[in-house]
Parts: sequence; structure tokens; C-alpha cells
Amino acid sequence: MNQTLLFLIPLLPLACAVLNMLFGMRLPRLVAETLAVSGVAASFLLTLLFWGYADGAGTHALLGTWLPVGDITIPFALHFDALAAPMTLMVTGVATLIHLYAVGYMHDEEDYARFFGLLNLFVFAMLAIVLADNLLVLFLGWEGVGLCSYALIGFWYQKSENARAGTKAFLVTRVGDIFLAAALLWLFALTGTLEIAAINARAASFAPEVLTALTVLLLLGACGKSAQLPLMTWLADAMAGPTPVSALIHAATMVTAGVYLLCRLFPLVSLSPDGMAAIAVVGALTALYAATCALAQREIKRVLAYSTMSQVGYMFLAVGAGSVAGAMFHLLTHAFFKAALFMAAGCIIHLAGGENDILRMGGLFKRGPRELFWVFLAGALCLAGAPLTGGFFSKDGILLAVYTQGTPLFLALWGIGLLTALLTAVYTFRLVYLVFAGEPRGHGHPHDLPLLMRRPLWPLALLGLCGGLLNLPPLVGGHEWLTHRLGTLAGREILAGHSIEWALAGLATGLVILGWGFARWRYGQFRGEQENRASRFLLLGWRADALVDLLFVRPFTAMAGLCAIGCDRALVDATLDGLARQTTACGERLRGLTTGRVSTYLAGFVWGFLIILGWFLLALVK
Amino acid sequence: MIVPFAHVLIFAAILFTMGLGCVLARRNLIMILIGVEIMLNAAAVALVGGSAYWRQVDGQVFVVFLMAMTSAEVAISLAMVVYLRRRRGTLEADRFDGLRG
Amino acid sequence: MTTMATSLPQFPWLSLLIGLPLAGALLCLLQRRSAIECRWLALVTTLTTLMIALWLFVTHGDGQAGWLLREDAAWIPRFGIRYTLGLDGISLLLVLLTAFLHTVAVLIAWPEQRRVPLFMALLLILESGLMGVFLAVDLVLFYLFWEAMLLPMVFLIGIWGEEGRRRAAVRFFLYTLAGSLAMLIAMIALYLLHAAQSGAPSFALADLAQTRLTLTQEYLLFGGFMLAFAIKAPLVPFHTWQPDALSESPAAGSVDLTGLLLKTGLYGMIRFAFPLFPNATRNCLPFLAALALLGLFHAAWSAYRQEDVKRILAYSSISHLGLVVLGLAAWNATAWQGSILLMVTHGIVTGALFAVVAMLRARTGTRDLAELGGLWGAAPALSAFFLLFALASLGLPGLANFTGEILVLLGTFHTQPLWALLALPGLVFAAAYLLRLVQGALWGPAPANRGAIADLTVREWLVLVPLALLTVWIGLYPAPFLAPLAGPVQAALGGLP
Amino acid sequence: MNTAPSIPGLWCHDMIGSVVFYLLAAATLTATLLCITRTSPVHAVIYLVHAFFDLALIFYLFGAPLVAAWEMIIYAGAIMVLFLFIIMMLELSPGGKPLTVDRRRWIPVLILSLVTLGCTVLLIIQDPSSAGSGTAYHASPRDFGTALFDHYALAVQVVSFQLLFAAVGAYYVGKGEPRKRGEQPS
Repeated sequence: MNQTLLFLIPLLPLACAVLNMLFGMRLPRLVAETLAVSGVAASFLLTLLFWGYADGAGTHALLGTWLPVGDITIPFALHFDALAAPMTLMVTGVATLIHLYAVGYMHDEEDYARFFGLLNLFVFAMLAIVLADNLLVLFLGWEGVGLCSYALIGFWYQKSENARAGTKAFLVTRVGDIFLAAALLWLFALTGTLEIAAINARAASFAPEVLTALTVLLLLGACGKSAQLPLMTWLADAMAGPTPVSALIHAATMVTAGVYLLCRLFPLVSLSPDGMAAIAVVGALTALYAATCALAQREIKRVLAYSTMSQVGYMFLAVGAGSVAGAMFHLLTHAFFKAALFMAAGCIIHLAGGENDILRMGGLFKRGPRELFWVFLAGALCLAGAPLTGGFFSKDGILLAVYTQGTPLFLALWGIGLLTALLTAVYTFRLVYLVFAGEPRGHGHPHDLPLLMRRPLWPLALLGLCGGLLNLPPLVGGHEWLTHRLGTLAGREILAGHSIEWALAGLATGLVILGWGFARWRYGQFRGEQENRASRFLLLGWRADALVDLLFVRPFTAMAGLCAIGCDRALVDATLDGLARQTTACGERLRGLTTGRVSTYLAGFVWGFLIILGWFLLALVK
Repeated sequence: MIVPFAHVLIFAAILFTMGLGCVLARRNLIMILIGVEIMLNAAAVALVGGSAYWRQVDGQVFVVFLMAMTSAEVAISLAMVVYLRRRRGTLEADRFDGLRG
Repeated sequence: MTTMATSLPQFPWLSLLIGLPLAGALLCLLQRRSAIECRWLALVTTLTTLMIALWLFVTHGDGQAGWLLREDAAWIPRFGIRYTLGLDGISLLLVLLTAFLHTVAVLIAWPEQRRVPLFMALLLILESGLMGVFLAVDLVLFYLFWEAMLLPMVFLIGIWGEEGRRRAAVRFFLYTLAGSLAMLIAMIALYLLHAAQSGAPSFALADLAQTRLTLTQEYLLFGGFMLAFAIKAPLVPFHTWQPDALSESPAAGSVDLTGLLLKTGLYGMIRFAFPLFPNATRNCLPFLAALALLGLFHAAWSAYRQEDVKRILAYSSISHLGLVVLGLAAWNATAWQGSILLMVTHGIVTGALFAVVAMLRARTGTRDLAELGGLWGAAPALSAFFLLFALASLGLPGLANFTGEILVLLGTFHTQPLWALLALPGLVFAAAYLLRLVQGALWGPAPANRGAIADLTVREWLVLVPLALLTVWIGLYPAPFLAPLAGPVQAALGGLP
Repeated sequence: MNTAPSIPGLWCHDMIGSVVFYLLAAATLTATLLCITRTSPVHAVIYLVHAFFDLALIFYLFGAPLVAAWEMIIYAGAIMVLFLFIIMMLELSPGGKPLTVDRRRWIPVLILSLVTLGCTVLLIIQDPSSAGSGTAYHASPRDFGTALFDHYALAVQVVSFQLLFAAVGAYYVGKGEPRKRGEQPS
């Protein structure tokens, strides 16, 4: 087979997106939906078909030139390797299921063509990030997912808050993007190429300070997309979008793009110990921050959003600890169970009649479809890291990798990771209890869910539960398939004695049980939620929005006012108007000379004549 | 030449000055026009004198052109005087200040 | 440079590019009865011009340095003034843009009802003047066209503009005239200096570039030229005419003004100011970059504060051109290619945005952002185009502006990393004001008192589809548009530090 | 030709010519002075006509008989009469007063007239064209015509056009304001 056919993987969703955007509203609804789903499903099948291409060093595919920069031409090129292949498979697979779910979820939506068009476009952009051979194509995808995220968060644009949330997401992520762009410019200036493999190969020759600076720039770029500190404020608001969007973009794929970027450039990043430490610190702090916030949230999707942020923080921590395999492992399992959780949450909201507030839910175990409970529970167990689930193994791997680093900093981070694990168990089971236990507190009328909203949950929940098989540690008889698959890309090898591994696994299990016990004690019976200052602080995400508003938005607006009104109108325009007024005043004074009478002009004429005459006389005398 | 050329020029200059004085001092449009006529004649004197001095006929030819021009000018300006008298009822030059800025 | 003239007498394509619109304008004026005939006449004229420009682009766009086509004839030999036209890769792109945008402008102006023949004639005269500016190599000829394109624009604003048109037109006129007078003085001074040195008076660019000047003289003359170009571009302290003019002019005029007239200033820098005064240029580059950055941010901030949709776009225009100037100041082949490409794409994208806003205004009767909103529900196609061009304008990869911007940044970073890093936040700022615009116009609830809004008509599709196609095309495959620049840019940079 | 003769022309040897010139010049200046000081435009015009008579004599004295004739015919005859017409038509003179014979007012007129008359007689007796030996400059009508219509033919054409325009312009200005339609004739 021709390797250029690899381009079909991203281009099929793109083609379907374009078709849907242009003609979607004129096609029968079923055709538009089929087009959207089949485009993504086809790329999933193609990924399976091309799986072999990822062996060894992977396969390059060149479509054509894009941008000639001097003598160098930056092409549209793909690189399908061991890192990209599982990611591609995950993106297309999860996306296919979410598309199916979306067909059911958006059943009553009038503007379906725009929705599916954008969703397909998102898949294309995400695949561009995943498969990019050079940073510019990656940047194309990077901005593309931002755009789709923007447009889909604000999908229900009639409500201004939704559109505003989209704008916020776009702007905050774009702040991250400029750091990525800076890194891109710098790398191009250093190496004269943007090809990722070439950059990784030459990274060793950079000065240490340059490496650290580049790593920090890349980290900040990744933070924007992955909603890590300090660019995390947009993710919770992004839940304004339709639930399939939250599941696909803000849980499974786009928010992990930052992790993927760091993994892609890991050979470069890993050369800078300071940079690695920074990544780990950012990851750990975000994990803790988001977990605390999740404790106090009242909207089901916001709880999940903060949990996503927290889990992505774990992935950053893994990268910082040098374990690409651990990060990718958690990325994959997280994608599965978080997508399942979000889709189940969508069903729950649907059943509750559009009610978002978990304090007004409850009793769904008795009255809702039992199927939903099991799926949600499966997702929750994975999220909490209950033993033997996918989330358990992947999170455990990360904590092990951090612990084995051994430095005081990493030990502290490991402590934060453990604390976060405990908090995760607490808020996850809080969610489960509040939603499912007890008696109904809302006005939802239980009814049947469309088949398409129920069926896609199962494979994801199962994948989440069994995700551990992907990278089962030798401790329990596994072969670490993913680590072997990644080969040289897997990052640092983790060496730890069995006793330590057992001890850590036991500790993790203990924390989960502790968290579950606390949640059961506190939320087993609904006792209402009294609001105090601390919970309010956490509900507002540590008042980060207010801080950003104070530090950035207000100065920006003030500066805008200064420029538009202070400078342009008061300074430049006023100066010019003043000049014009002075000129007019001069003219007013001079107009007194023109009396309009012949005699005045004649007198002037004679005086002028006399002056000229006098001048001649003077010249004559000289 | 019967007299020194300078005397002719002085004569023309005095005449011219008189015309100029008339133009400047008088406010009646007719008198201003008369002043202009005097000035033109002063020029004619200088031209004829020059013609005699250099023994060239050209000076006299120019006097003829000057006369033709004068008649054109007088024709127009007198027509305007009539027009203004009809429109404004006065010939005081200072009453006409349509050009005032 | 002067020896590049081809030996065989060629068909005067360049004169045709200038003459054809002028002839069309005369025909429009001569037959003033039927507005419809005038529209078609203008359309046919602009389309023919576009065909010629396209043909030149296809046959000559291979990146050769030097003049691709040249016409030369004696004009006023006593002062060494010649009728010299020259086409190189840079002017080729701008000529193509001129021809293209004027075709679009005629289509945009199609529903104009007041004094159609005069409107079309002015539009065509403007095209002729712009062609002349982009083609003239003799300084006097350049100045002639430079002024010739000013007047039609003033009348377009002053007669067909919106409420504040008189003030805007007068401001535009005075500002640009002040600039061009400075240029005229500098031009004559340079001419006299050159004539005194060589004894052979000449206004030819190549001859004047040989003049030996002291540094002080260079600074003064460079300042004279740059004042004219900076006002036209506009660079920041001289920019306040532009939001007024852009927001008050009729739709076709806005497209022309932002797409082309502003480019003449930048083109003037590239073609005349830099090569004539190399030493002054070299010393002034940091200053120029500072002005460019100042403009980039100042305009972005100002745009964020505007309530008038057209003024937002006007300020965005200034902001983008700041980046163009930054690329020029970086003095690097990549950055220059990016700058020139950005000039072209900015013309297309911002022109398209102005066209869309004009359509919006025709439907809603307002330009006030607060009174707009919820457009997507009423007119999805129009809104989609709005969104597309807004995204292109904020530099989304895969759309036109990004290619230029990234080239500018790559090139600038290569020579002046700090400047490029300082310019980067501009990307966020651009997103801030453009998304505010999109948010206000497309999203949110529709105003209660607004009636039904029709979606695009066939004519409007005809206007927007070519613009959108070009936007995507340049975004994905800019090579054909970069190719003609390679040679000339190298040559232009070669003469200097 | 263009070298100025060092000795004044022939006519001066008998001094009569120069005396006549100074006399006429004095008369001209006096008449002009009287002209510009009159309050009545009619008187002013009459004094000016007198001054033109003297000027014509001076022209004759300078060997320009044709110009002298035209001075009389065009200036004194046509233009000044036109002035008079207009003055009278517009009733500009302070009229209405009975014509009282003020003797003193006749004195300058008489003196001027006598001077002019005397000079005229002198000139008739001493014809400058016949008297001298021919070295004095004298432009015959033939010379004059040749110069005018040969060398200055184009200028003549231009001037004639100018006269035509002036005539048209005077007609246009003088015919008064076109009455607007529907307006009552005043």
C-alpha cells in the first residue's frame, strides 16, 4: 500500500466535515448523520488497517508542500509511529462512539449539520496534532482544535453565556498558543527545520539554558490546551457546550493534546532537568487544585471537568517524572472512562429533565435505568482508581515513577499525588452517592433513553475497566505492552523493587477505600449541603477567575480605553483639531485685511509697488 | 529730439502720478476710471517719446494697441458702471465689498 | 536595473493595465443615462483587467529578479522625466490584488443607486491610479499616480459615505496631502542634488539611487518620503484619519481603501524609500520596528474598545499592518516575503470582512455592535462567511493570514528574536477583539425589534465565494503567491546591510 | 538705430519746438490737475479732453501725426464722449442748480485754451515734417502702416478679437438683469 494513503485518516473526517458544513442542511438528516459517523469510523478502521506502519521508526507520508520558507519548504507531512498509533486509534475510536452517542443526544437539534460538521472538523484537527510530522502541521491542528472547541462550546449561541464561555476558552488557550508559537520560532531559528524528529535529534546540541527555556515555553503552550495551572480557568466554563462535545473535546482528546505534545518532544524536554521538574510541579499542583475544586462543585459536568483537569495533571506529572509510557497509559485509560462518565452524565442530565445540579438529583439507582448506574459506576471506579481497574494501574504507574525519582522535590510531589488520589476517591463517590443514592430530589421524569445514547457507553466503560491490560505491570503478570510498543519513545525506565510496588499498590488501595468510606459517611444519606466560605472558595475554583480578571482583563480593558479614547481621541485627534483651530483663527485674523473694497486693494498695490521701487533704489545706491 | 528724453519721461511720470492719485483718492467709480485713463495716457506719452528717441515706429504702434485696449476696457467698465448703478443705486467704490473675506 | 529592458518592442501590457480602467471610466462618464449599463461596463472593464493581470501572473510569476516587463518613453526630456513603468514580482502580486479587489468592489457596489455612472467611473479611475502607483518607476510618474488615486477616494467617501462622511473625507484628504507634499519636497530636493552631481537631470529611480548623499541629507529626505508612506500605511502616530475614512466610506470604498490604498504606503517604502536611502534605512530600522510594534498593540487595544463594527475592522487593519512593517524592518528575506504576502492576504481578508459588514448593515441598518447579535439564526451563510474571514484575520492556520504572519515571525525571529517575541501577544489581542466582534454580531439572542433578515443573494455569493476560496487557497498552498517574490526580495535586500 | 543720438534732433536748433513742448506739458499737467480735483464728473471729463488735446499736440511734435490724430478721434472724440454720455445718462452731476456764470471759473479754462491755441498756431506755422533737414524723426503713415500690418499683424488680430470680446461683454453686462419668469416688471 502507498503510505500517502495514511493521509486518509485525517482527511476523511475533514471531507465529511466540509460536506456537512456546505450541504448538510440540504441533505436528509439521516444522510448527514451517517456521513459524520462514517467519516470517523472509516478513519478508525483505516488506523487498524495501517497499524503495521507504526512498527519500528514509523512511517513518513508526504502530501505536498505547504509553506516555502527561504530555501526550506515546510510540507504537509505525517509521521505515523508507535506514539502516534495508539493515540490515533484512541481518538478515532472514542470519537466514533461519541459520534454515535451524539446522533442520539442531538436528536432534537435543528442545526445538526453545523454540529456534526464541527465535530468532524475537530477530529481532523486532533488527528493533525497526533500525526503531525512537523510542528507547523501540529500548530495547524493545535489551533484547529481550539477553533472547534470555541465553536462547539458556544454551539447554543442564543444564550450569550455559552458563546462567552467559548470565547474565553479560545482566548485562554491562545495565550498558551503564543508560547508554543514562540517555541516554534525559536526551534526553527536554532535548527532551521520544524520536523519533530529532526528537532529531537538535534536537541542534544542546544545549550542547557536554551533547553530549559524551550521546555518552559512548550510547557506553557501545553498548559493552555490541557487546562493546567495557570491557564486552567476556561475548562470548567467550557461545560456550557453540548455533552458529546464535553466528552470528546474536553475530556478524551483535546485536553490531552498538551500531554501528547510533551511526549512528542520528550527527547528535547527530557534534556532539561529543571524543565522536567517544572512540568512535574505544574502537573501535581494542578492535580491537587482541581481535585479540591471538584469536591465542592454542584454541577455534574463541572465535577467531571475538574476531575479531568486533575487527571491531566497526573499525566503532566508522569511526563515530568520521565515516564512517557505512564503518561500515555493514563491518557488512554482516562480517555475511555472519562468519555464514558461524560456520556453517562449526559444521560443523567437528560433523565433529570435538563437539571445540572447534583444536589437536586438522587434516587437514580431506583428509578433510572439500571444500565446507566453500572456504566457510571464503572467509570467512577476507574476515576477513583479502584484496584484492578484501568485507572488503578495507570495512576499507580505514575505514582511509582514519581516515587522512584527519589529526590526530595519528587517525593513531595508524590505526596501531593497521594493526597490527590484520596480527594479523587472522595469527590467521585460523592458524585455517585448524590446522583444515585437516596430519594429523587428533582423534577425529572424517568423515561427511556434512545438506544444510541445507551449503547456507546458499554464499550467505553469496558475499555476503562480493562484498560489496565494495555500496560499491565509485570508485578501482576503483565508484559507492559504499551511500554514495549513505544520502545525508545517510552521515556525513562522505571526500576523498583517488587516490595515497593506492592507497598504502593496497597497504599493506593487503602486511599481509595478511605475516600469511599468518607464519602459514604458524608453522602450516603443526603443531608443537604451547607455553604460556607471554604466551599464557596472551592466552588469558584479558588476564585481564579476573579484573579485573572483583576490581573489581566481589567488592565487590558483599561489599556484599551486609554488607547482608543485617551490616546487617539484626546491626544492625536485633539492635537490635530487644535492645529486646525489655530489655522482657522489665523485665517480669521487675516480676513480683516480683505475688506472687499477696491481702494484697499489699490492701496496695497501701490505700497507694494513703492517697496519694490525702494528696493531697486537701494540696489542702485549700492 | 526737441527736448531731452529725460524730460519727456519726467512729464510722463508726473502725469502718471496724477492719474494714480486720482485713482487712489477718489471714491467715485467714474473718477477712478478717469484716473486710469490718465495713467494710460502717461504711458502713451512715454511710448511716443521713446519712439522719437530711438527713431523706431514700434512705440507708436504700441500706442495704437494701447488705445484699442483702452477702448475695450472703457466699454466694459462703463457697462459695469451702468449695471452697478442699476443694481445698487450708487457708484461709491467703497460700497462694493462683495469680495470681503 | 535599467538595462533589463527587453530589446523587442513588446505589447504595452502595463500601459494597458493603467489605460483600460481609465477608458472604462471615461465611457461610464460619457454615457450617463443608464445605471445598469454603467455597472456592466465597469464589471467588464475590471474583469478584463483582471484577466490581463492573471495572464501576467501566470506567465511571469516565476520568481525572477529584476523587471519582468518594462516600458519606457520620453515624456518631459527637459527635466529628465520619463514615462517608465516596470513590473517585478512584488508589483505583480499587488497588481493582481488590485485587479481582483476592484472586480469584487464593482460587484459590491452593484446595488448603489445614487449617481451610478460617477461612482463606477471613480472606482475605475481609482483602479487606474493604483495600477500606476504599483507600476511607476519614474518618481514624477509615481507622484502623479499617487495623487491621482487620492481624489477619487476622497469623492467616494465624501459623496457616497455614511453620516460623518464630510469630516472623514476632509481628514483623509488633508492627512494624505500633507504627507505627499513632504514627499514632493524630498523628491525635488533629491532630484536637484542628483542633477547637480551628475549633470544629467533624471527622475528615474535607478538614477536617483546613485546619488551620493551625506547622512543628514539622507535622514531628511528619507523622513520626507517616509512621512507620506507612514501616513498612508498608516503607522501609529499618523493613523487617526483611517478609522474615520474606513468607517464612513461606502462598502466598495472601504474594500478599496483597506485592501489597496493602505498597501501603497508599504509598497512605497519597499520600492522607493528603502532603496533610495540605504544608510538612513539601516539606521532607522529599529525605530521603524518600534513604531510597528506600537501600532500593533495600540490598534489592537483601540479595536477592543470600539462599538462601531467598521471601526473595529479599521483598527484591526492598522494592527495587522503593524506586523507587516515589523517584517519589513526585520530586513530578512523570509520576513519580507511574509510581509508582502500578508499585505495581499490582508487585502483579501479585511476587504472581505468589510464587504460582509456592509451586507450586514444593509440588512440591519446599524453598525453598532450593541444592536447586533444572533445573526447566525437569521442568516447562517452570511454568518459563516463572517466567521471564516474573522478567523482568517485572527491568523488561524490553514487560512490566508496565517501564512504571512508565520513567515514574518519566522523571519523576524531569525534576525531580531526580541521583536518577534514582543509581537507574539498580538495574536492573542487579535483574537480578543475579533472574537468580541463575532460574539457581538453572530452569537447571543437576536435583538427583539429586528425584523426578518434575508440570507445571501446570488450577487453576494458571487462576491464572497471567490474571496473565501482565495483565503483558503493561500492558507493551504501559498507557494504560487510566494514564488514571484523570491527574486525581487533577494535583490531588494541585497543592496543593503 | 539703437544708439541714442548724442545731439538732440534737428528741430531743436531753433528752440521753438522745445518751448512748445514745455508749454504744452505744463498745460497738460494743469488740465489734468484740474480734472482730478473737480467734484463734478462732467467738468472733470471736459478738463481731461483738454488735456488730451495738448497731448495730441505733443505727439504731433514728436513726429507721430497719426497717433496724434487718433488721440483726438478715439480718446477725446469717442471715449470721453462715451464717459459724458454715461455721466449724463446716470445723472451723476450735481444737477438742478441754475447755470450761474461764475467768471472766476473761466480763468483757468481761458488760459489753458489760449496756450493750446497758441501752440497749435505755432505748430501750423512751423511744420515739423517740412521744416527740418530730415534728420528729425518722423513716422509717415506708410511706415506706420507697414510696421503695423506687417510686423505686428498677429497682434492686430489679437487686439481686434479683444475688441470684439469687449463689445460682446459690454453688451452682456449692459443689457441688465434678465427678468425672471412670472416676475412683475418693475
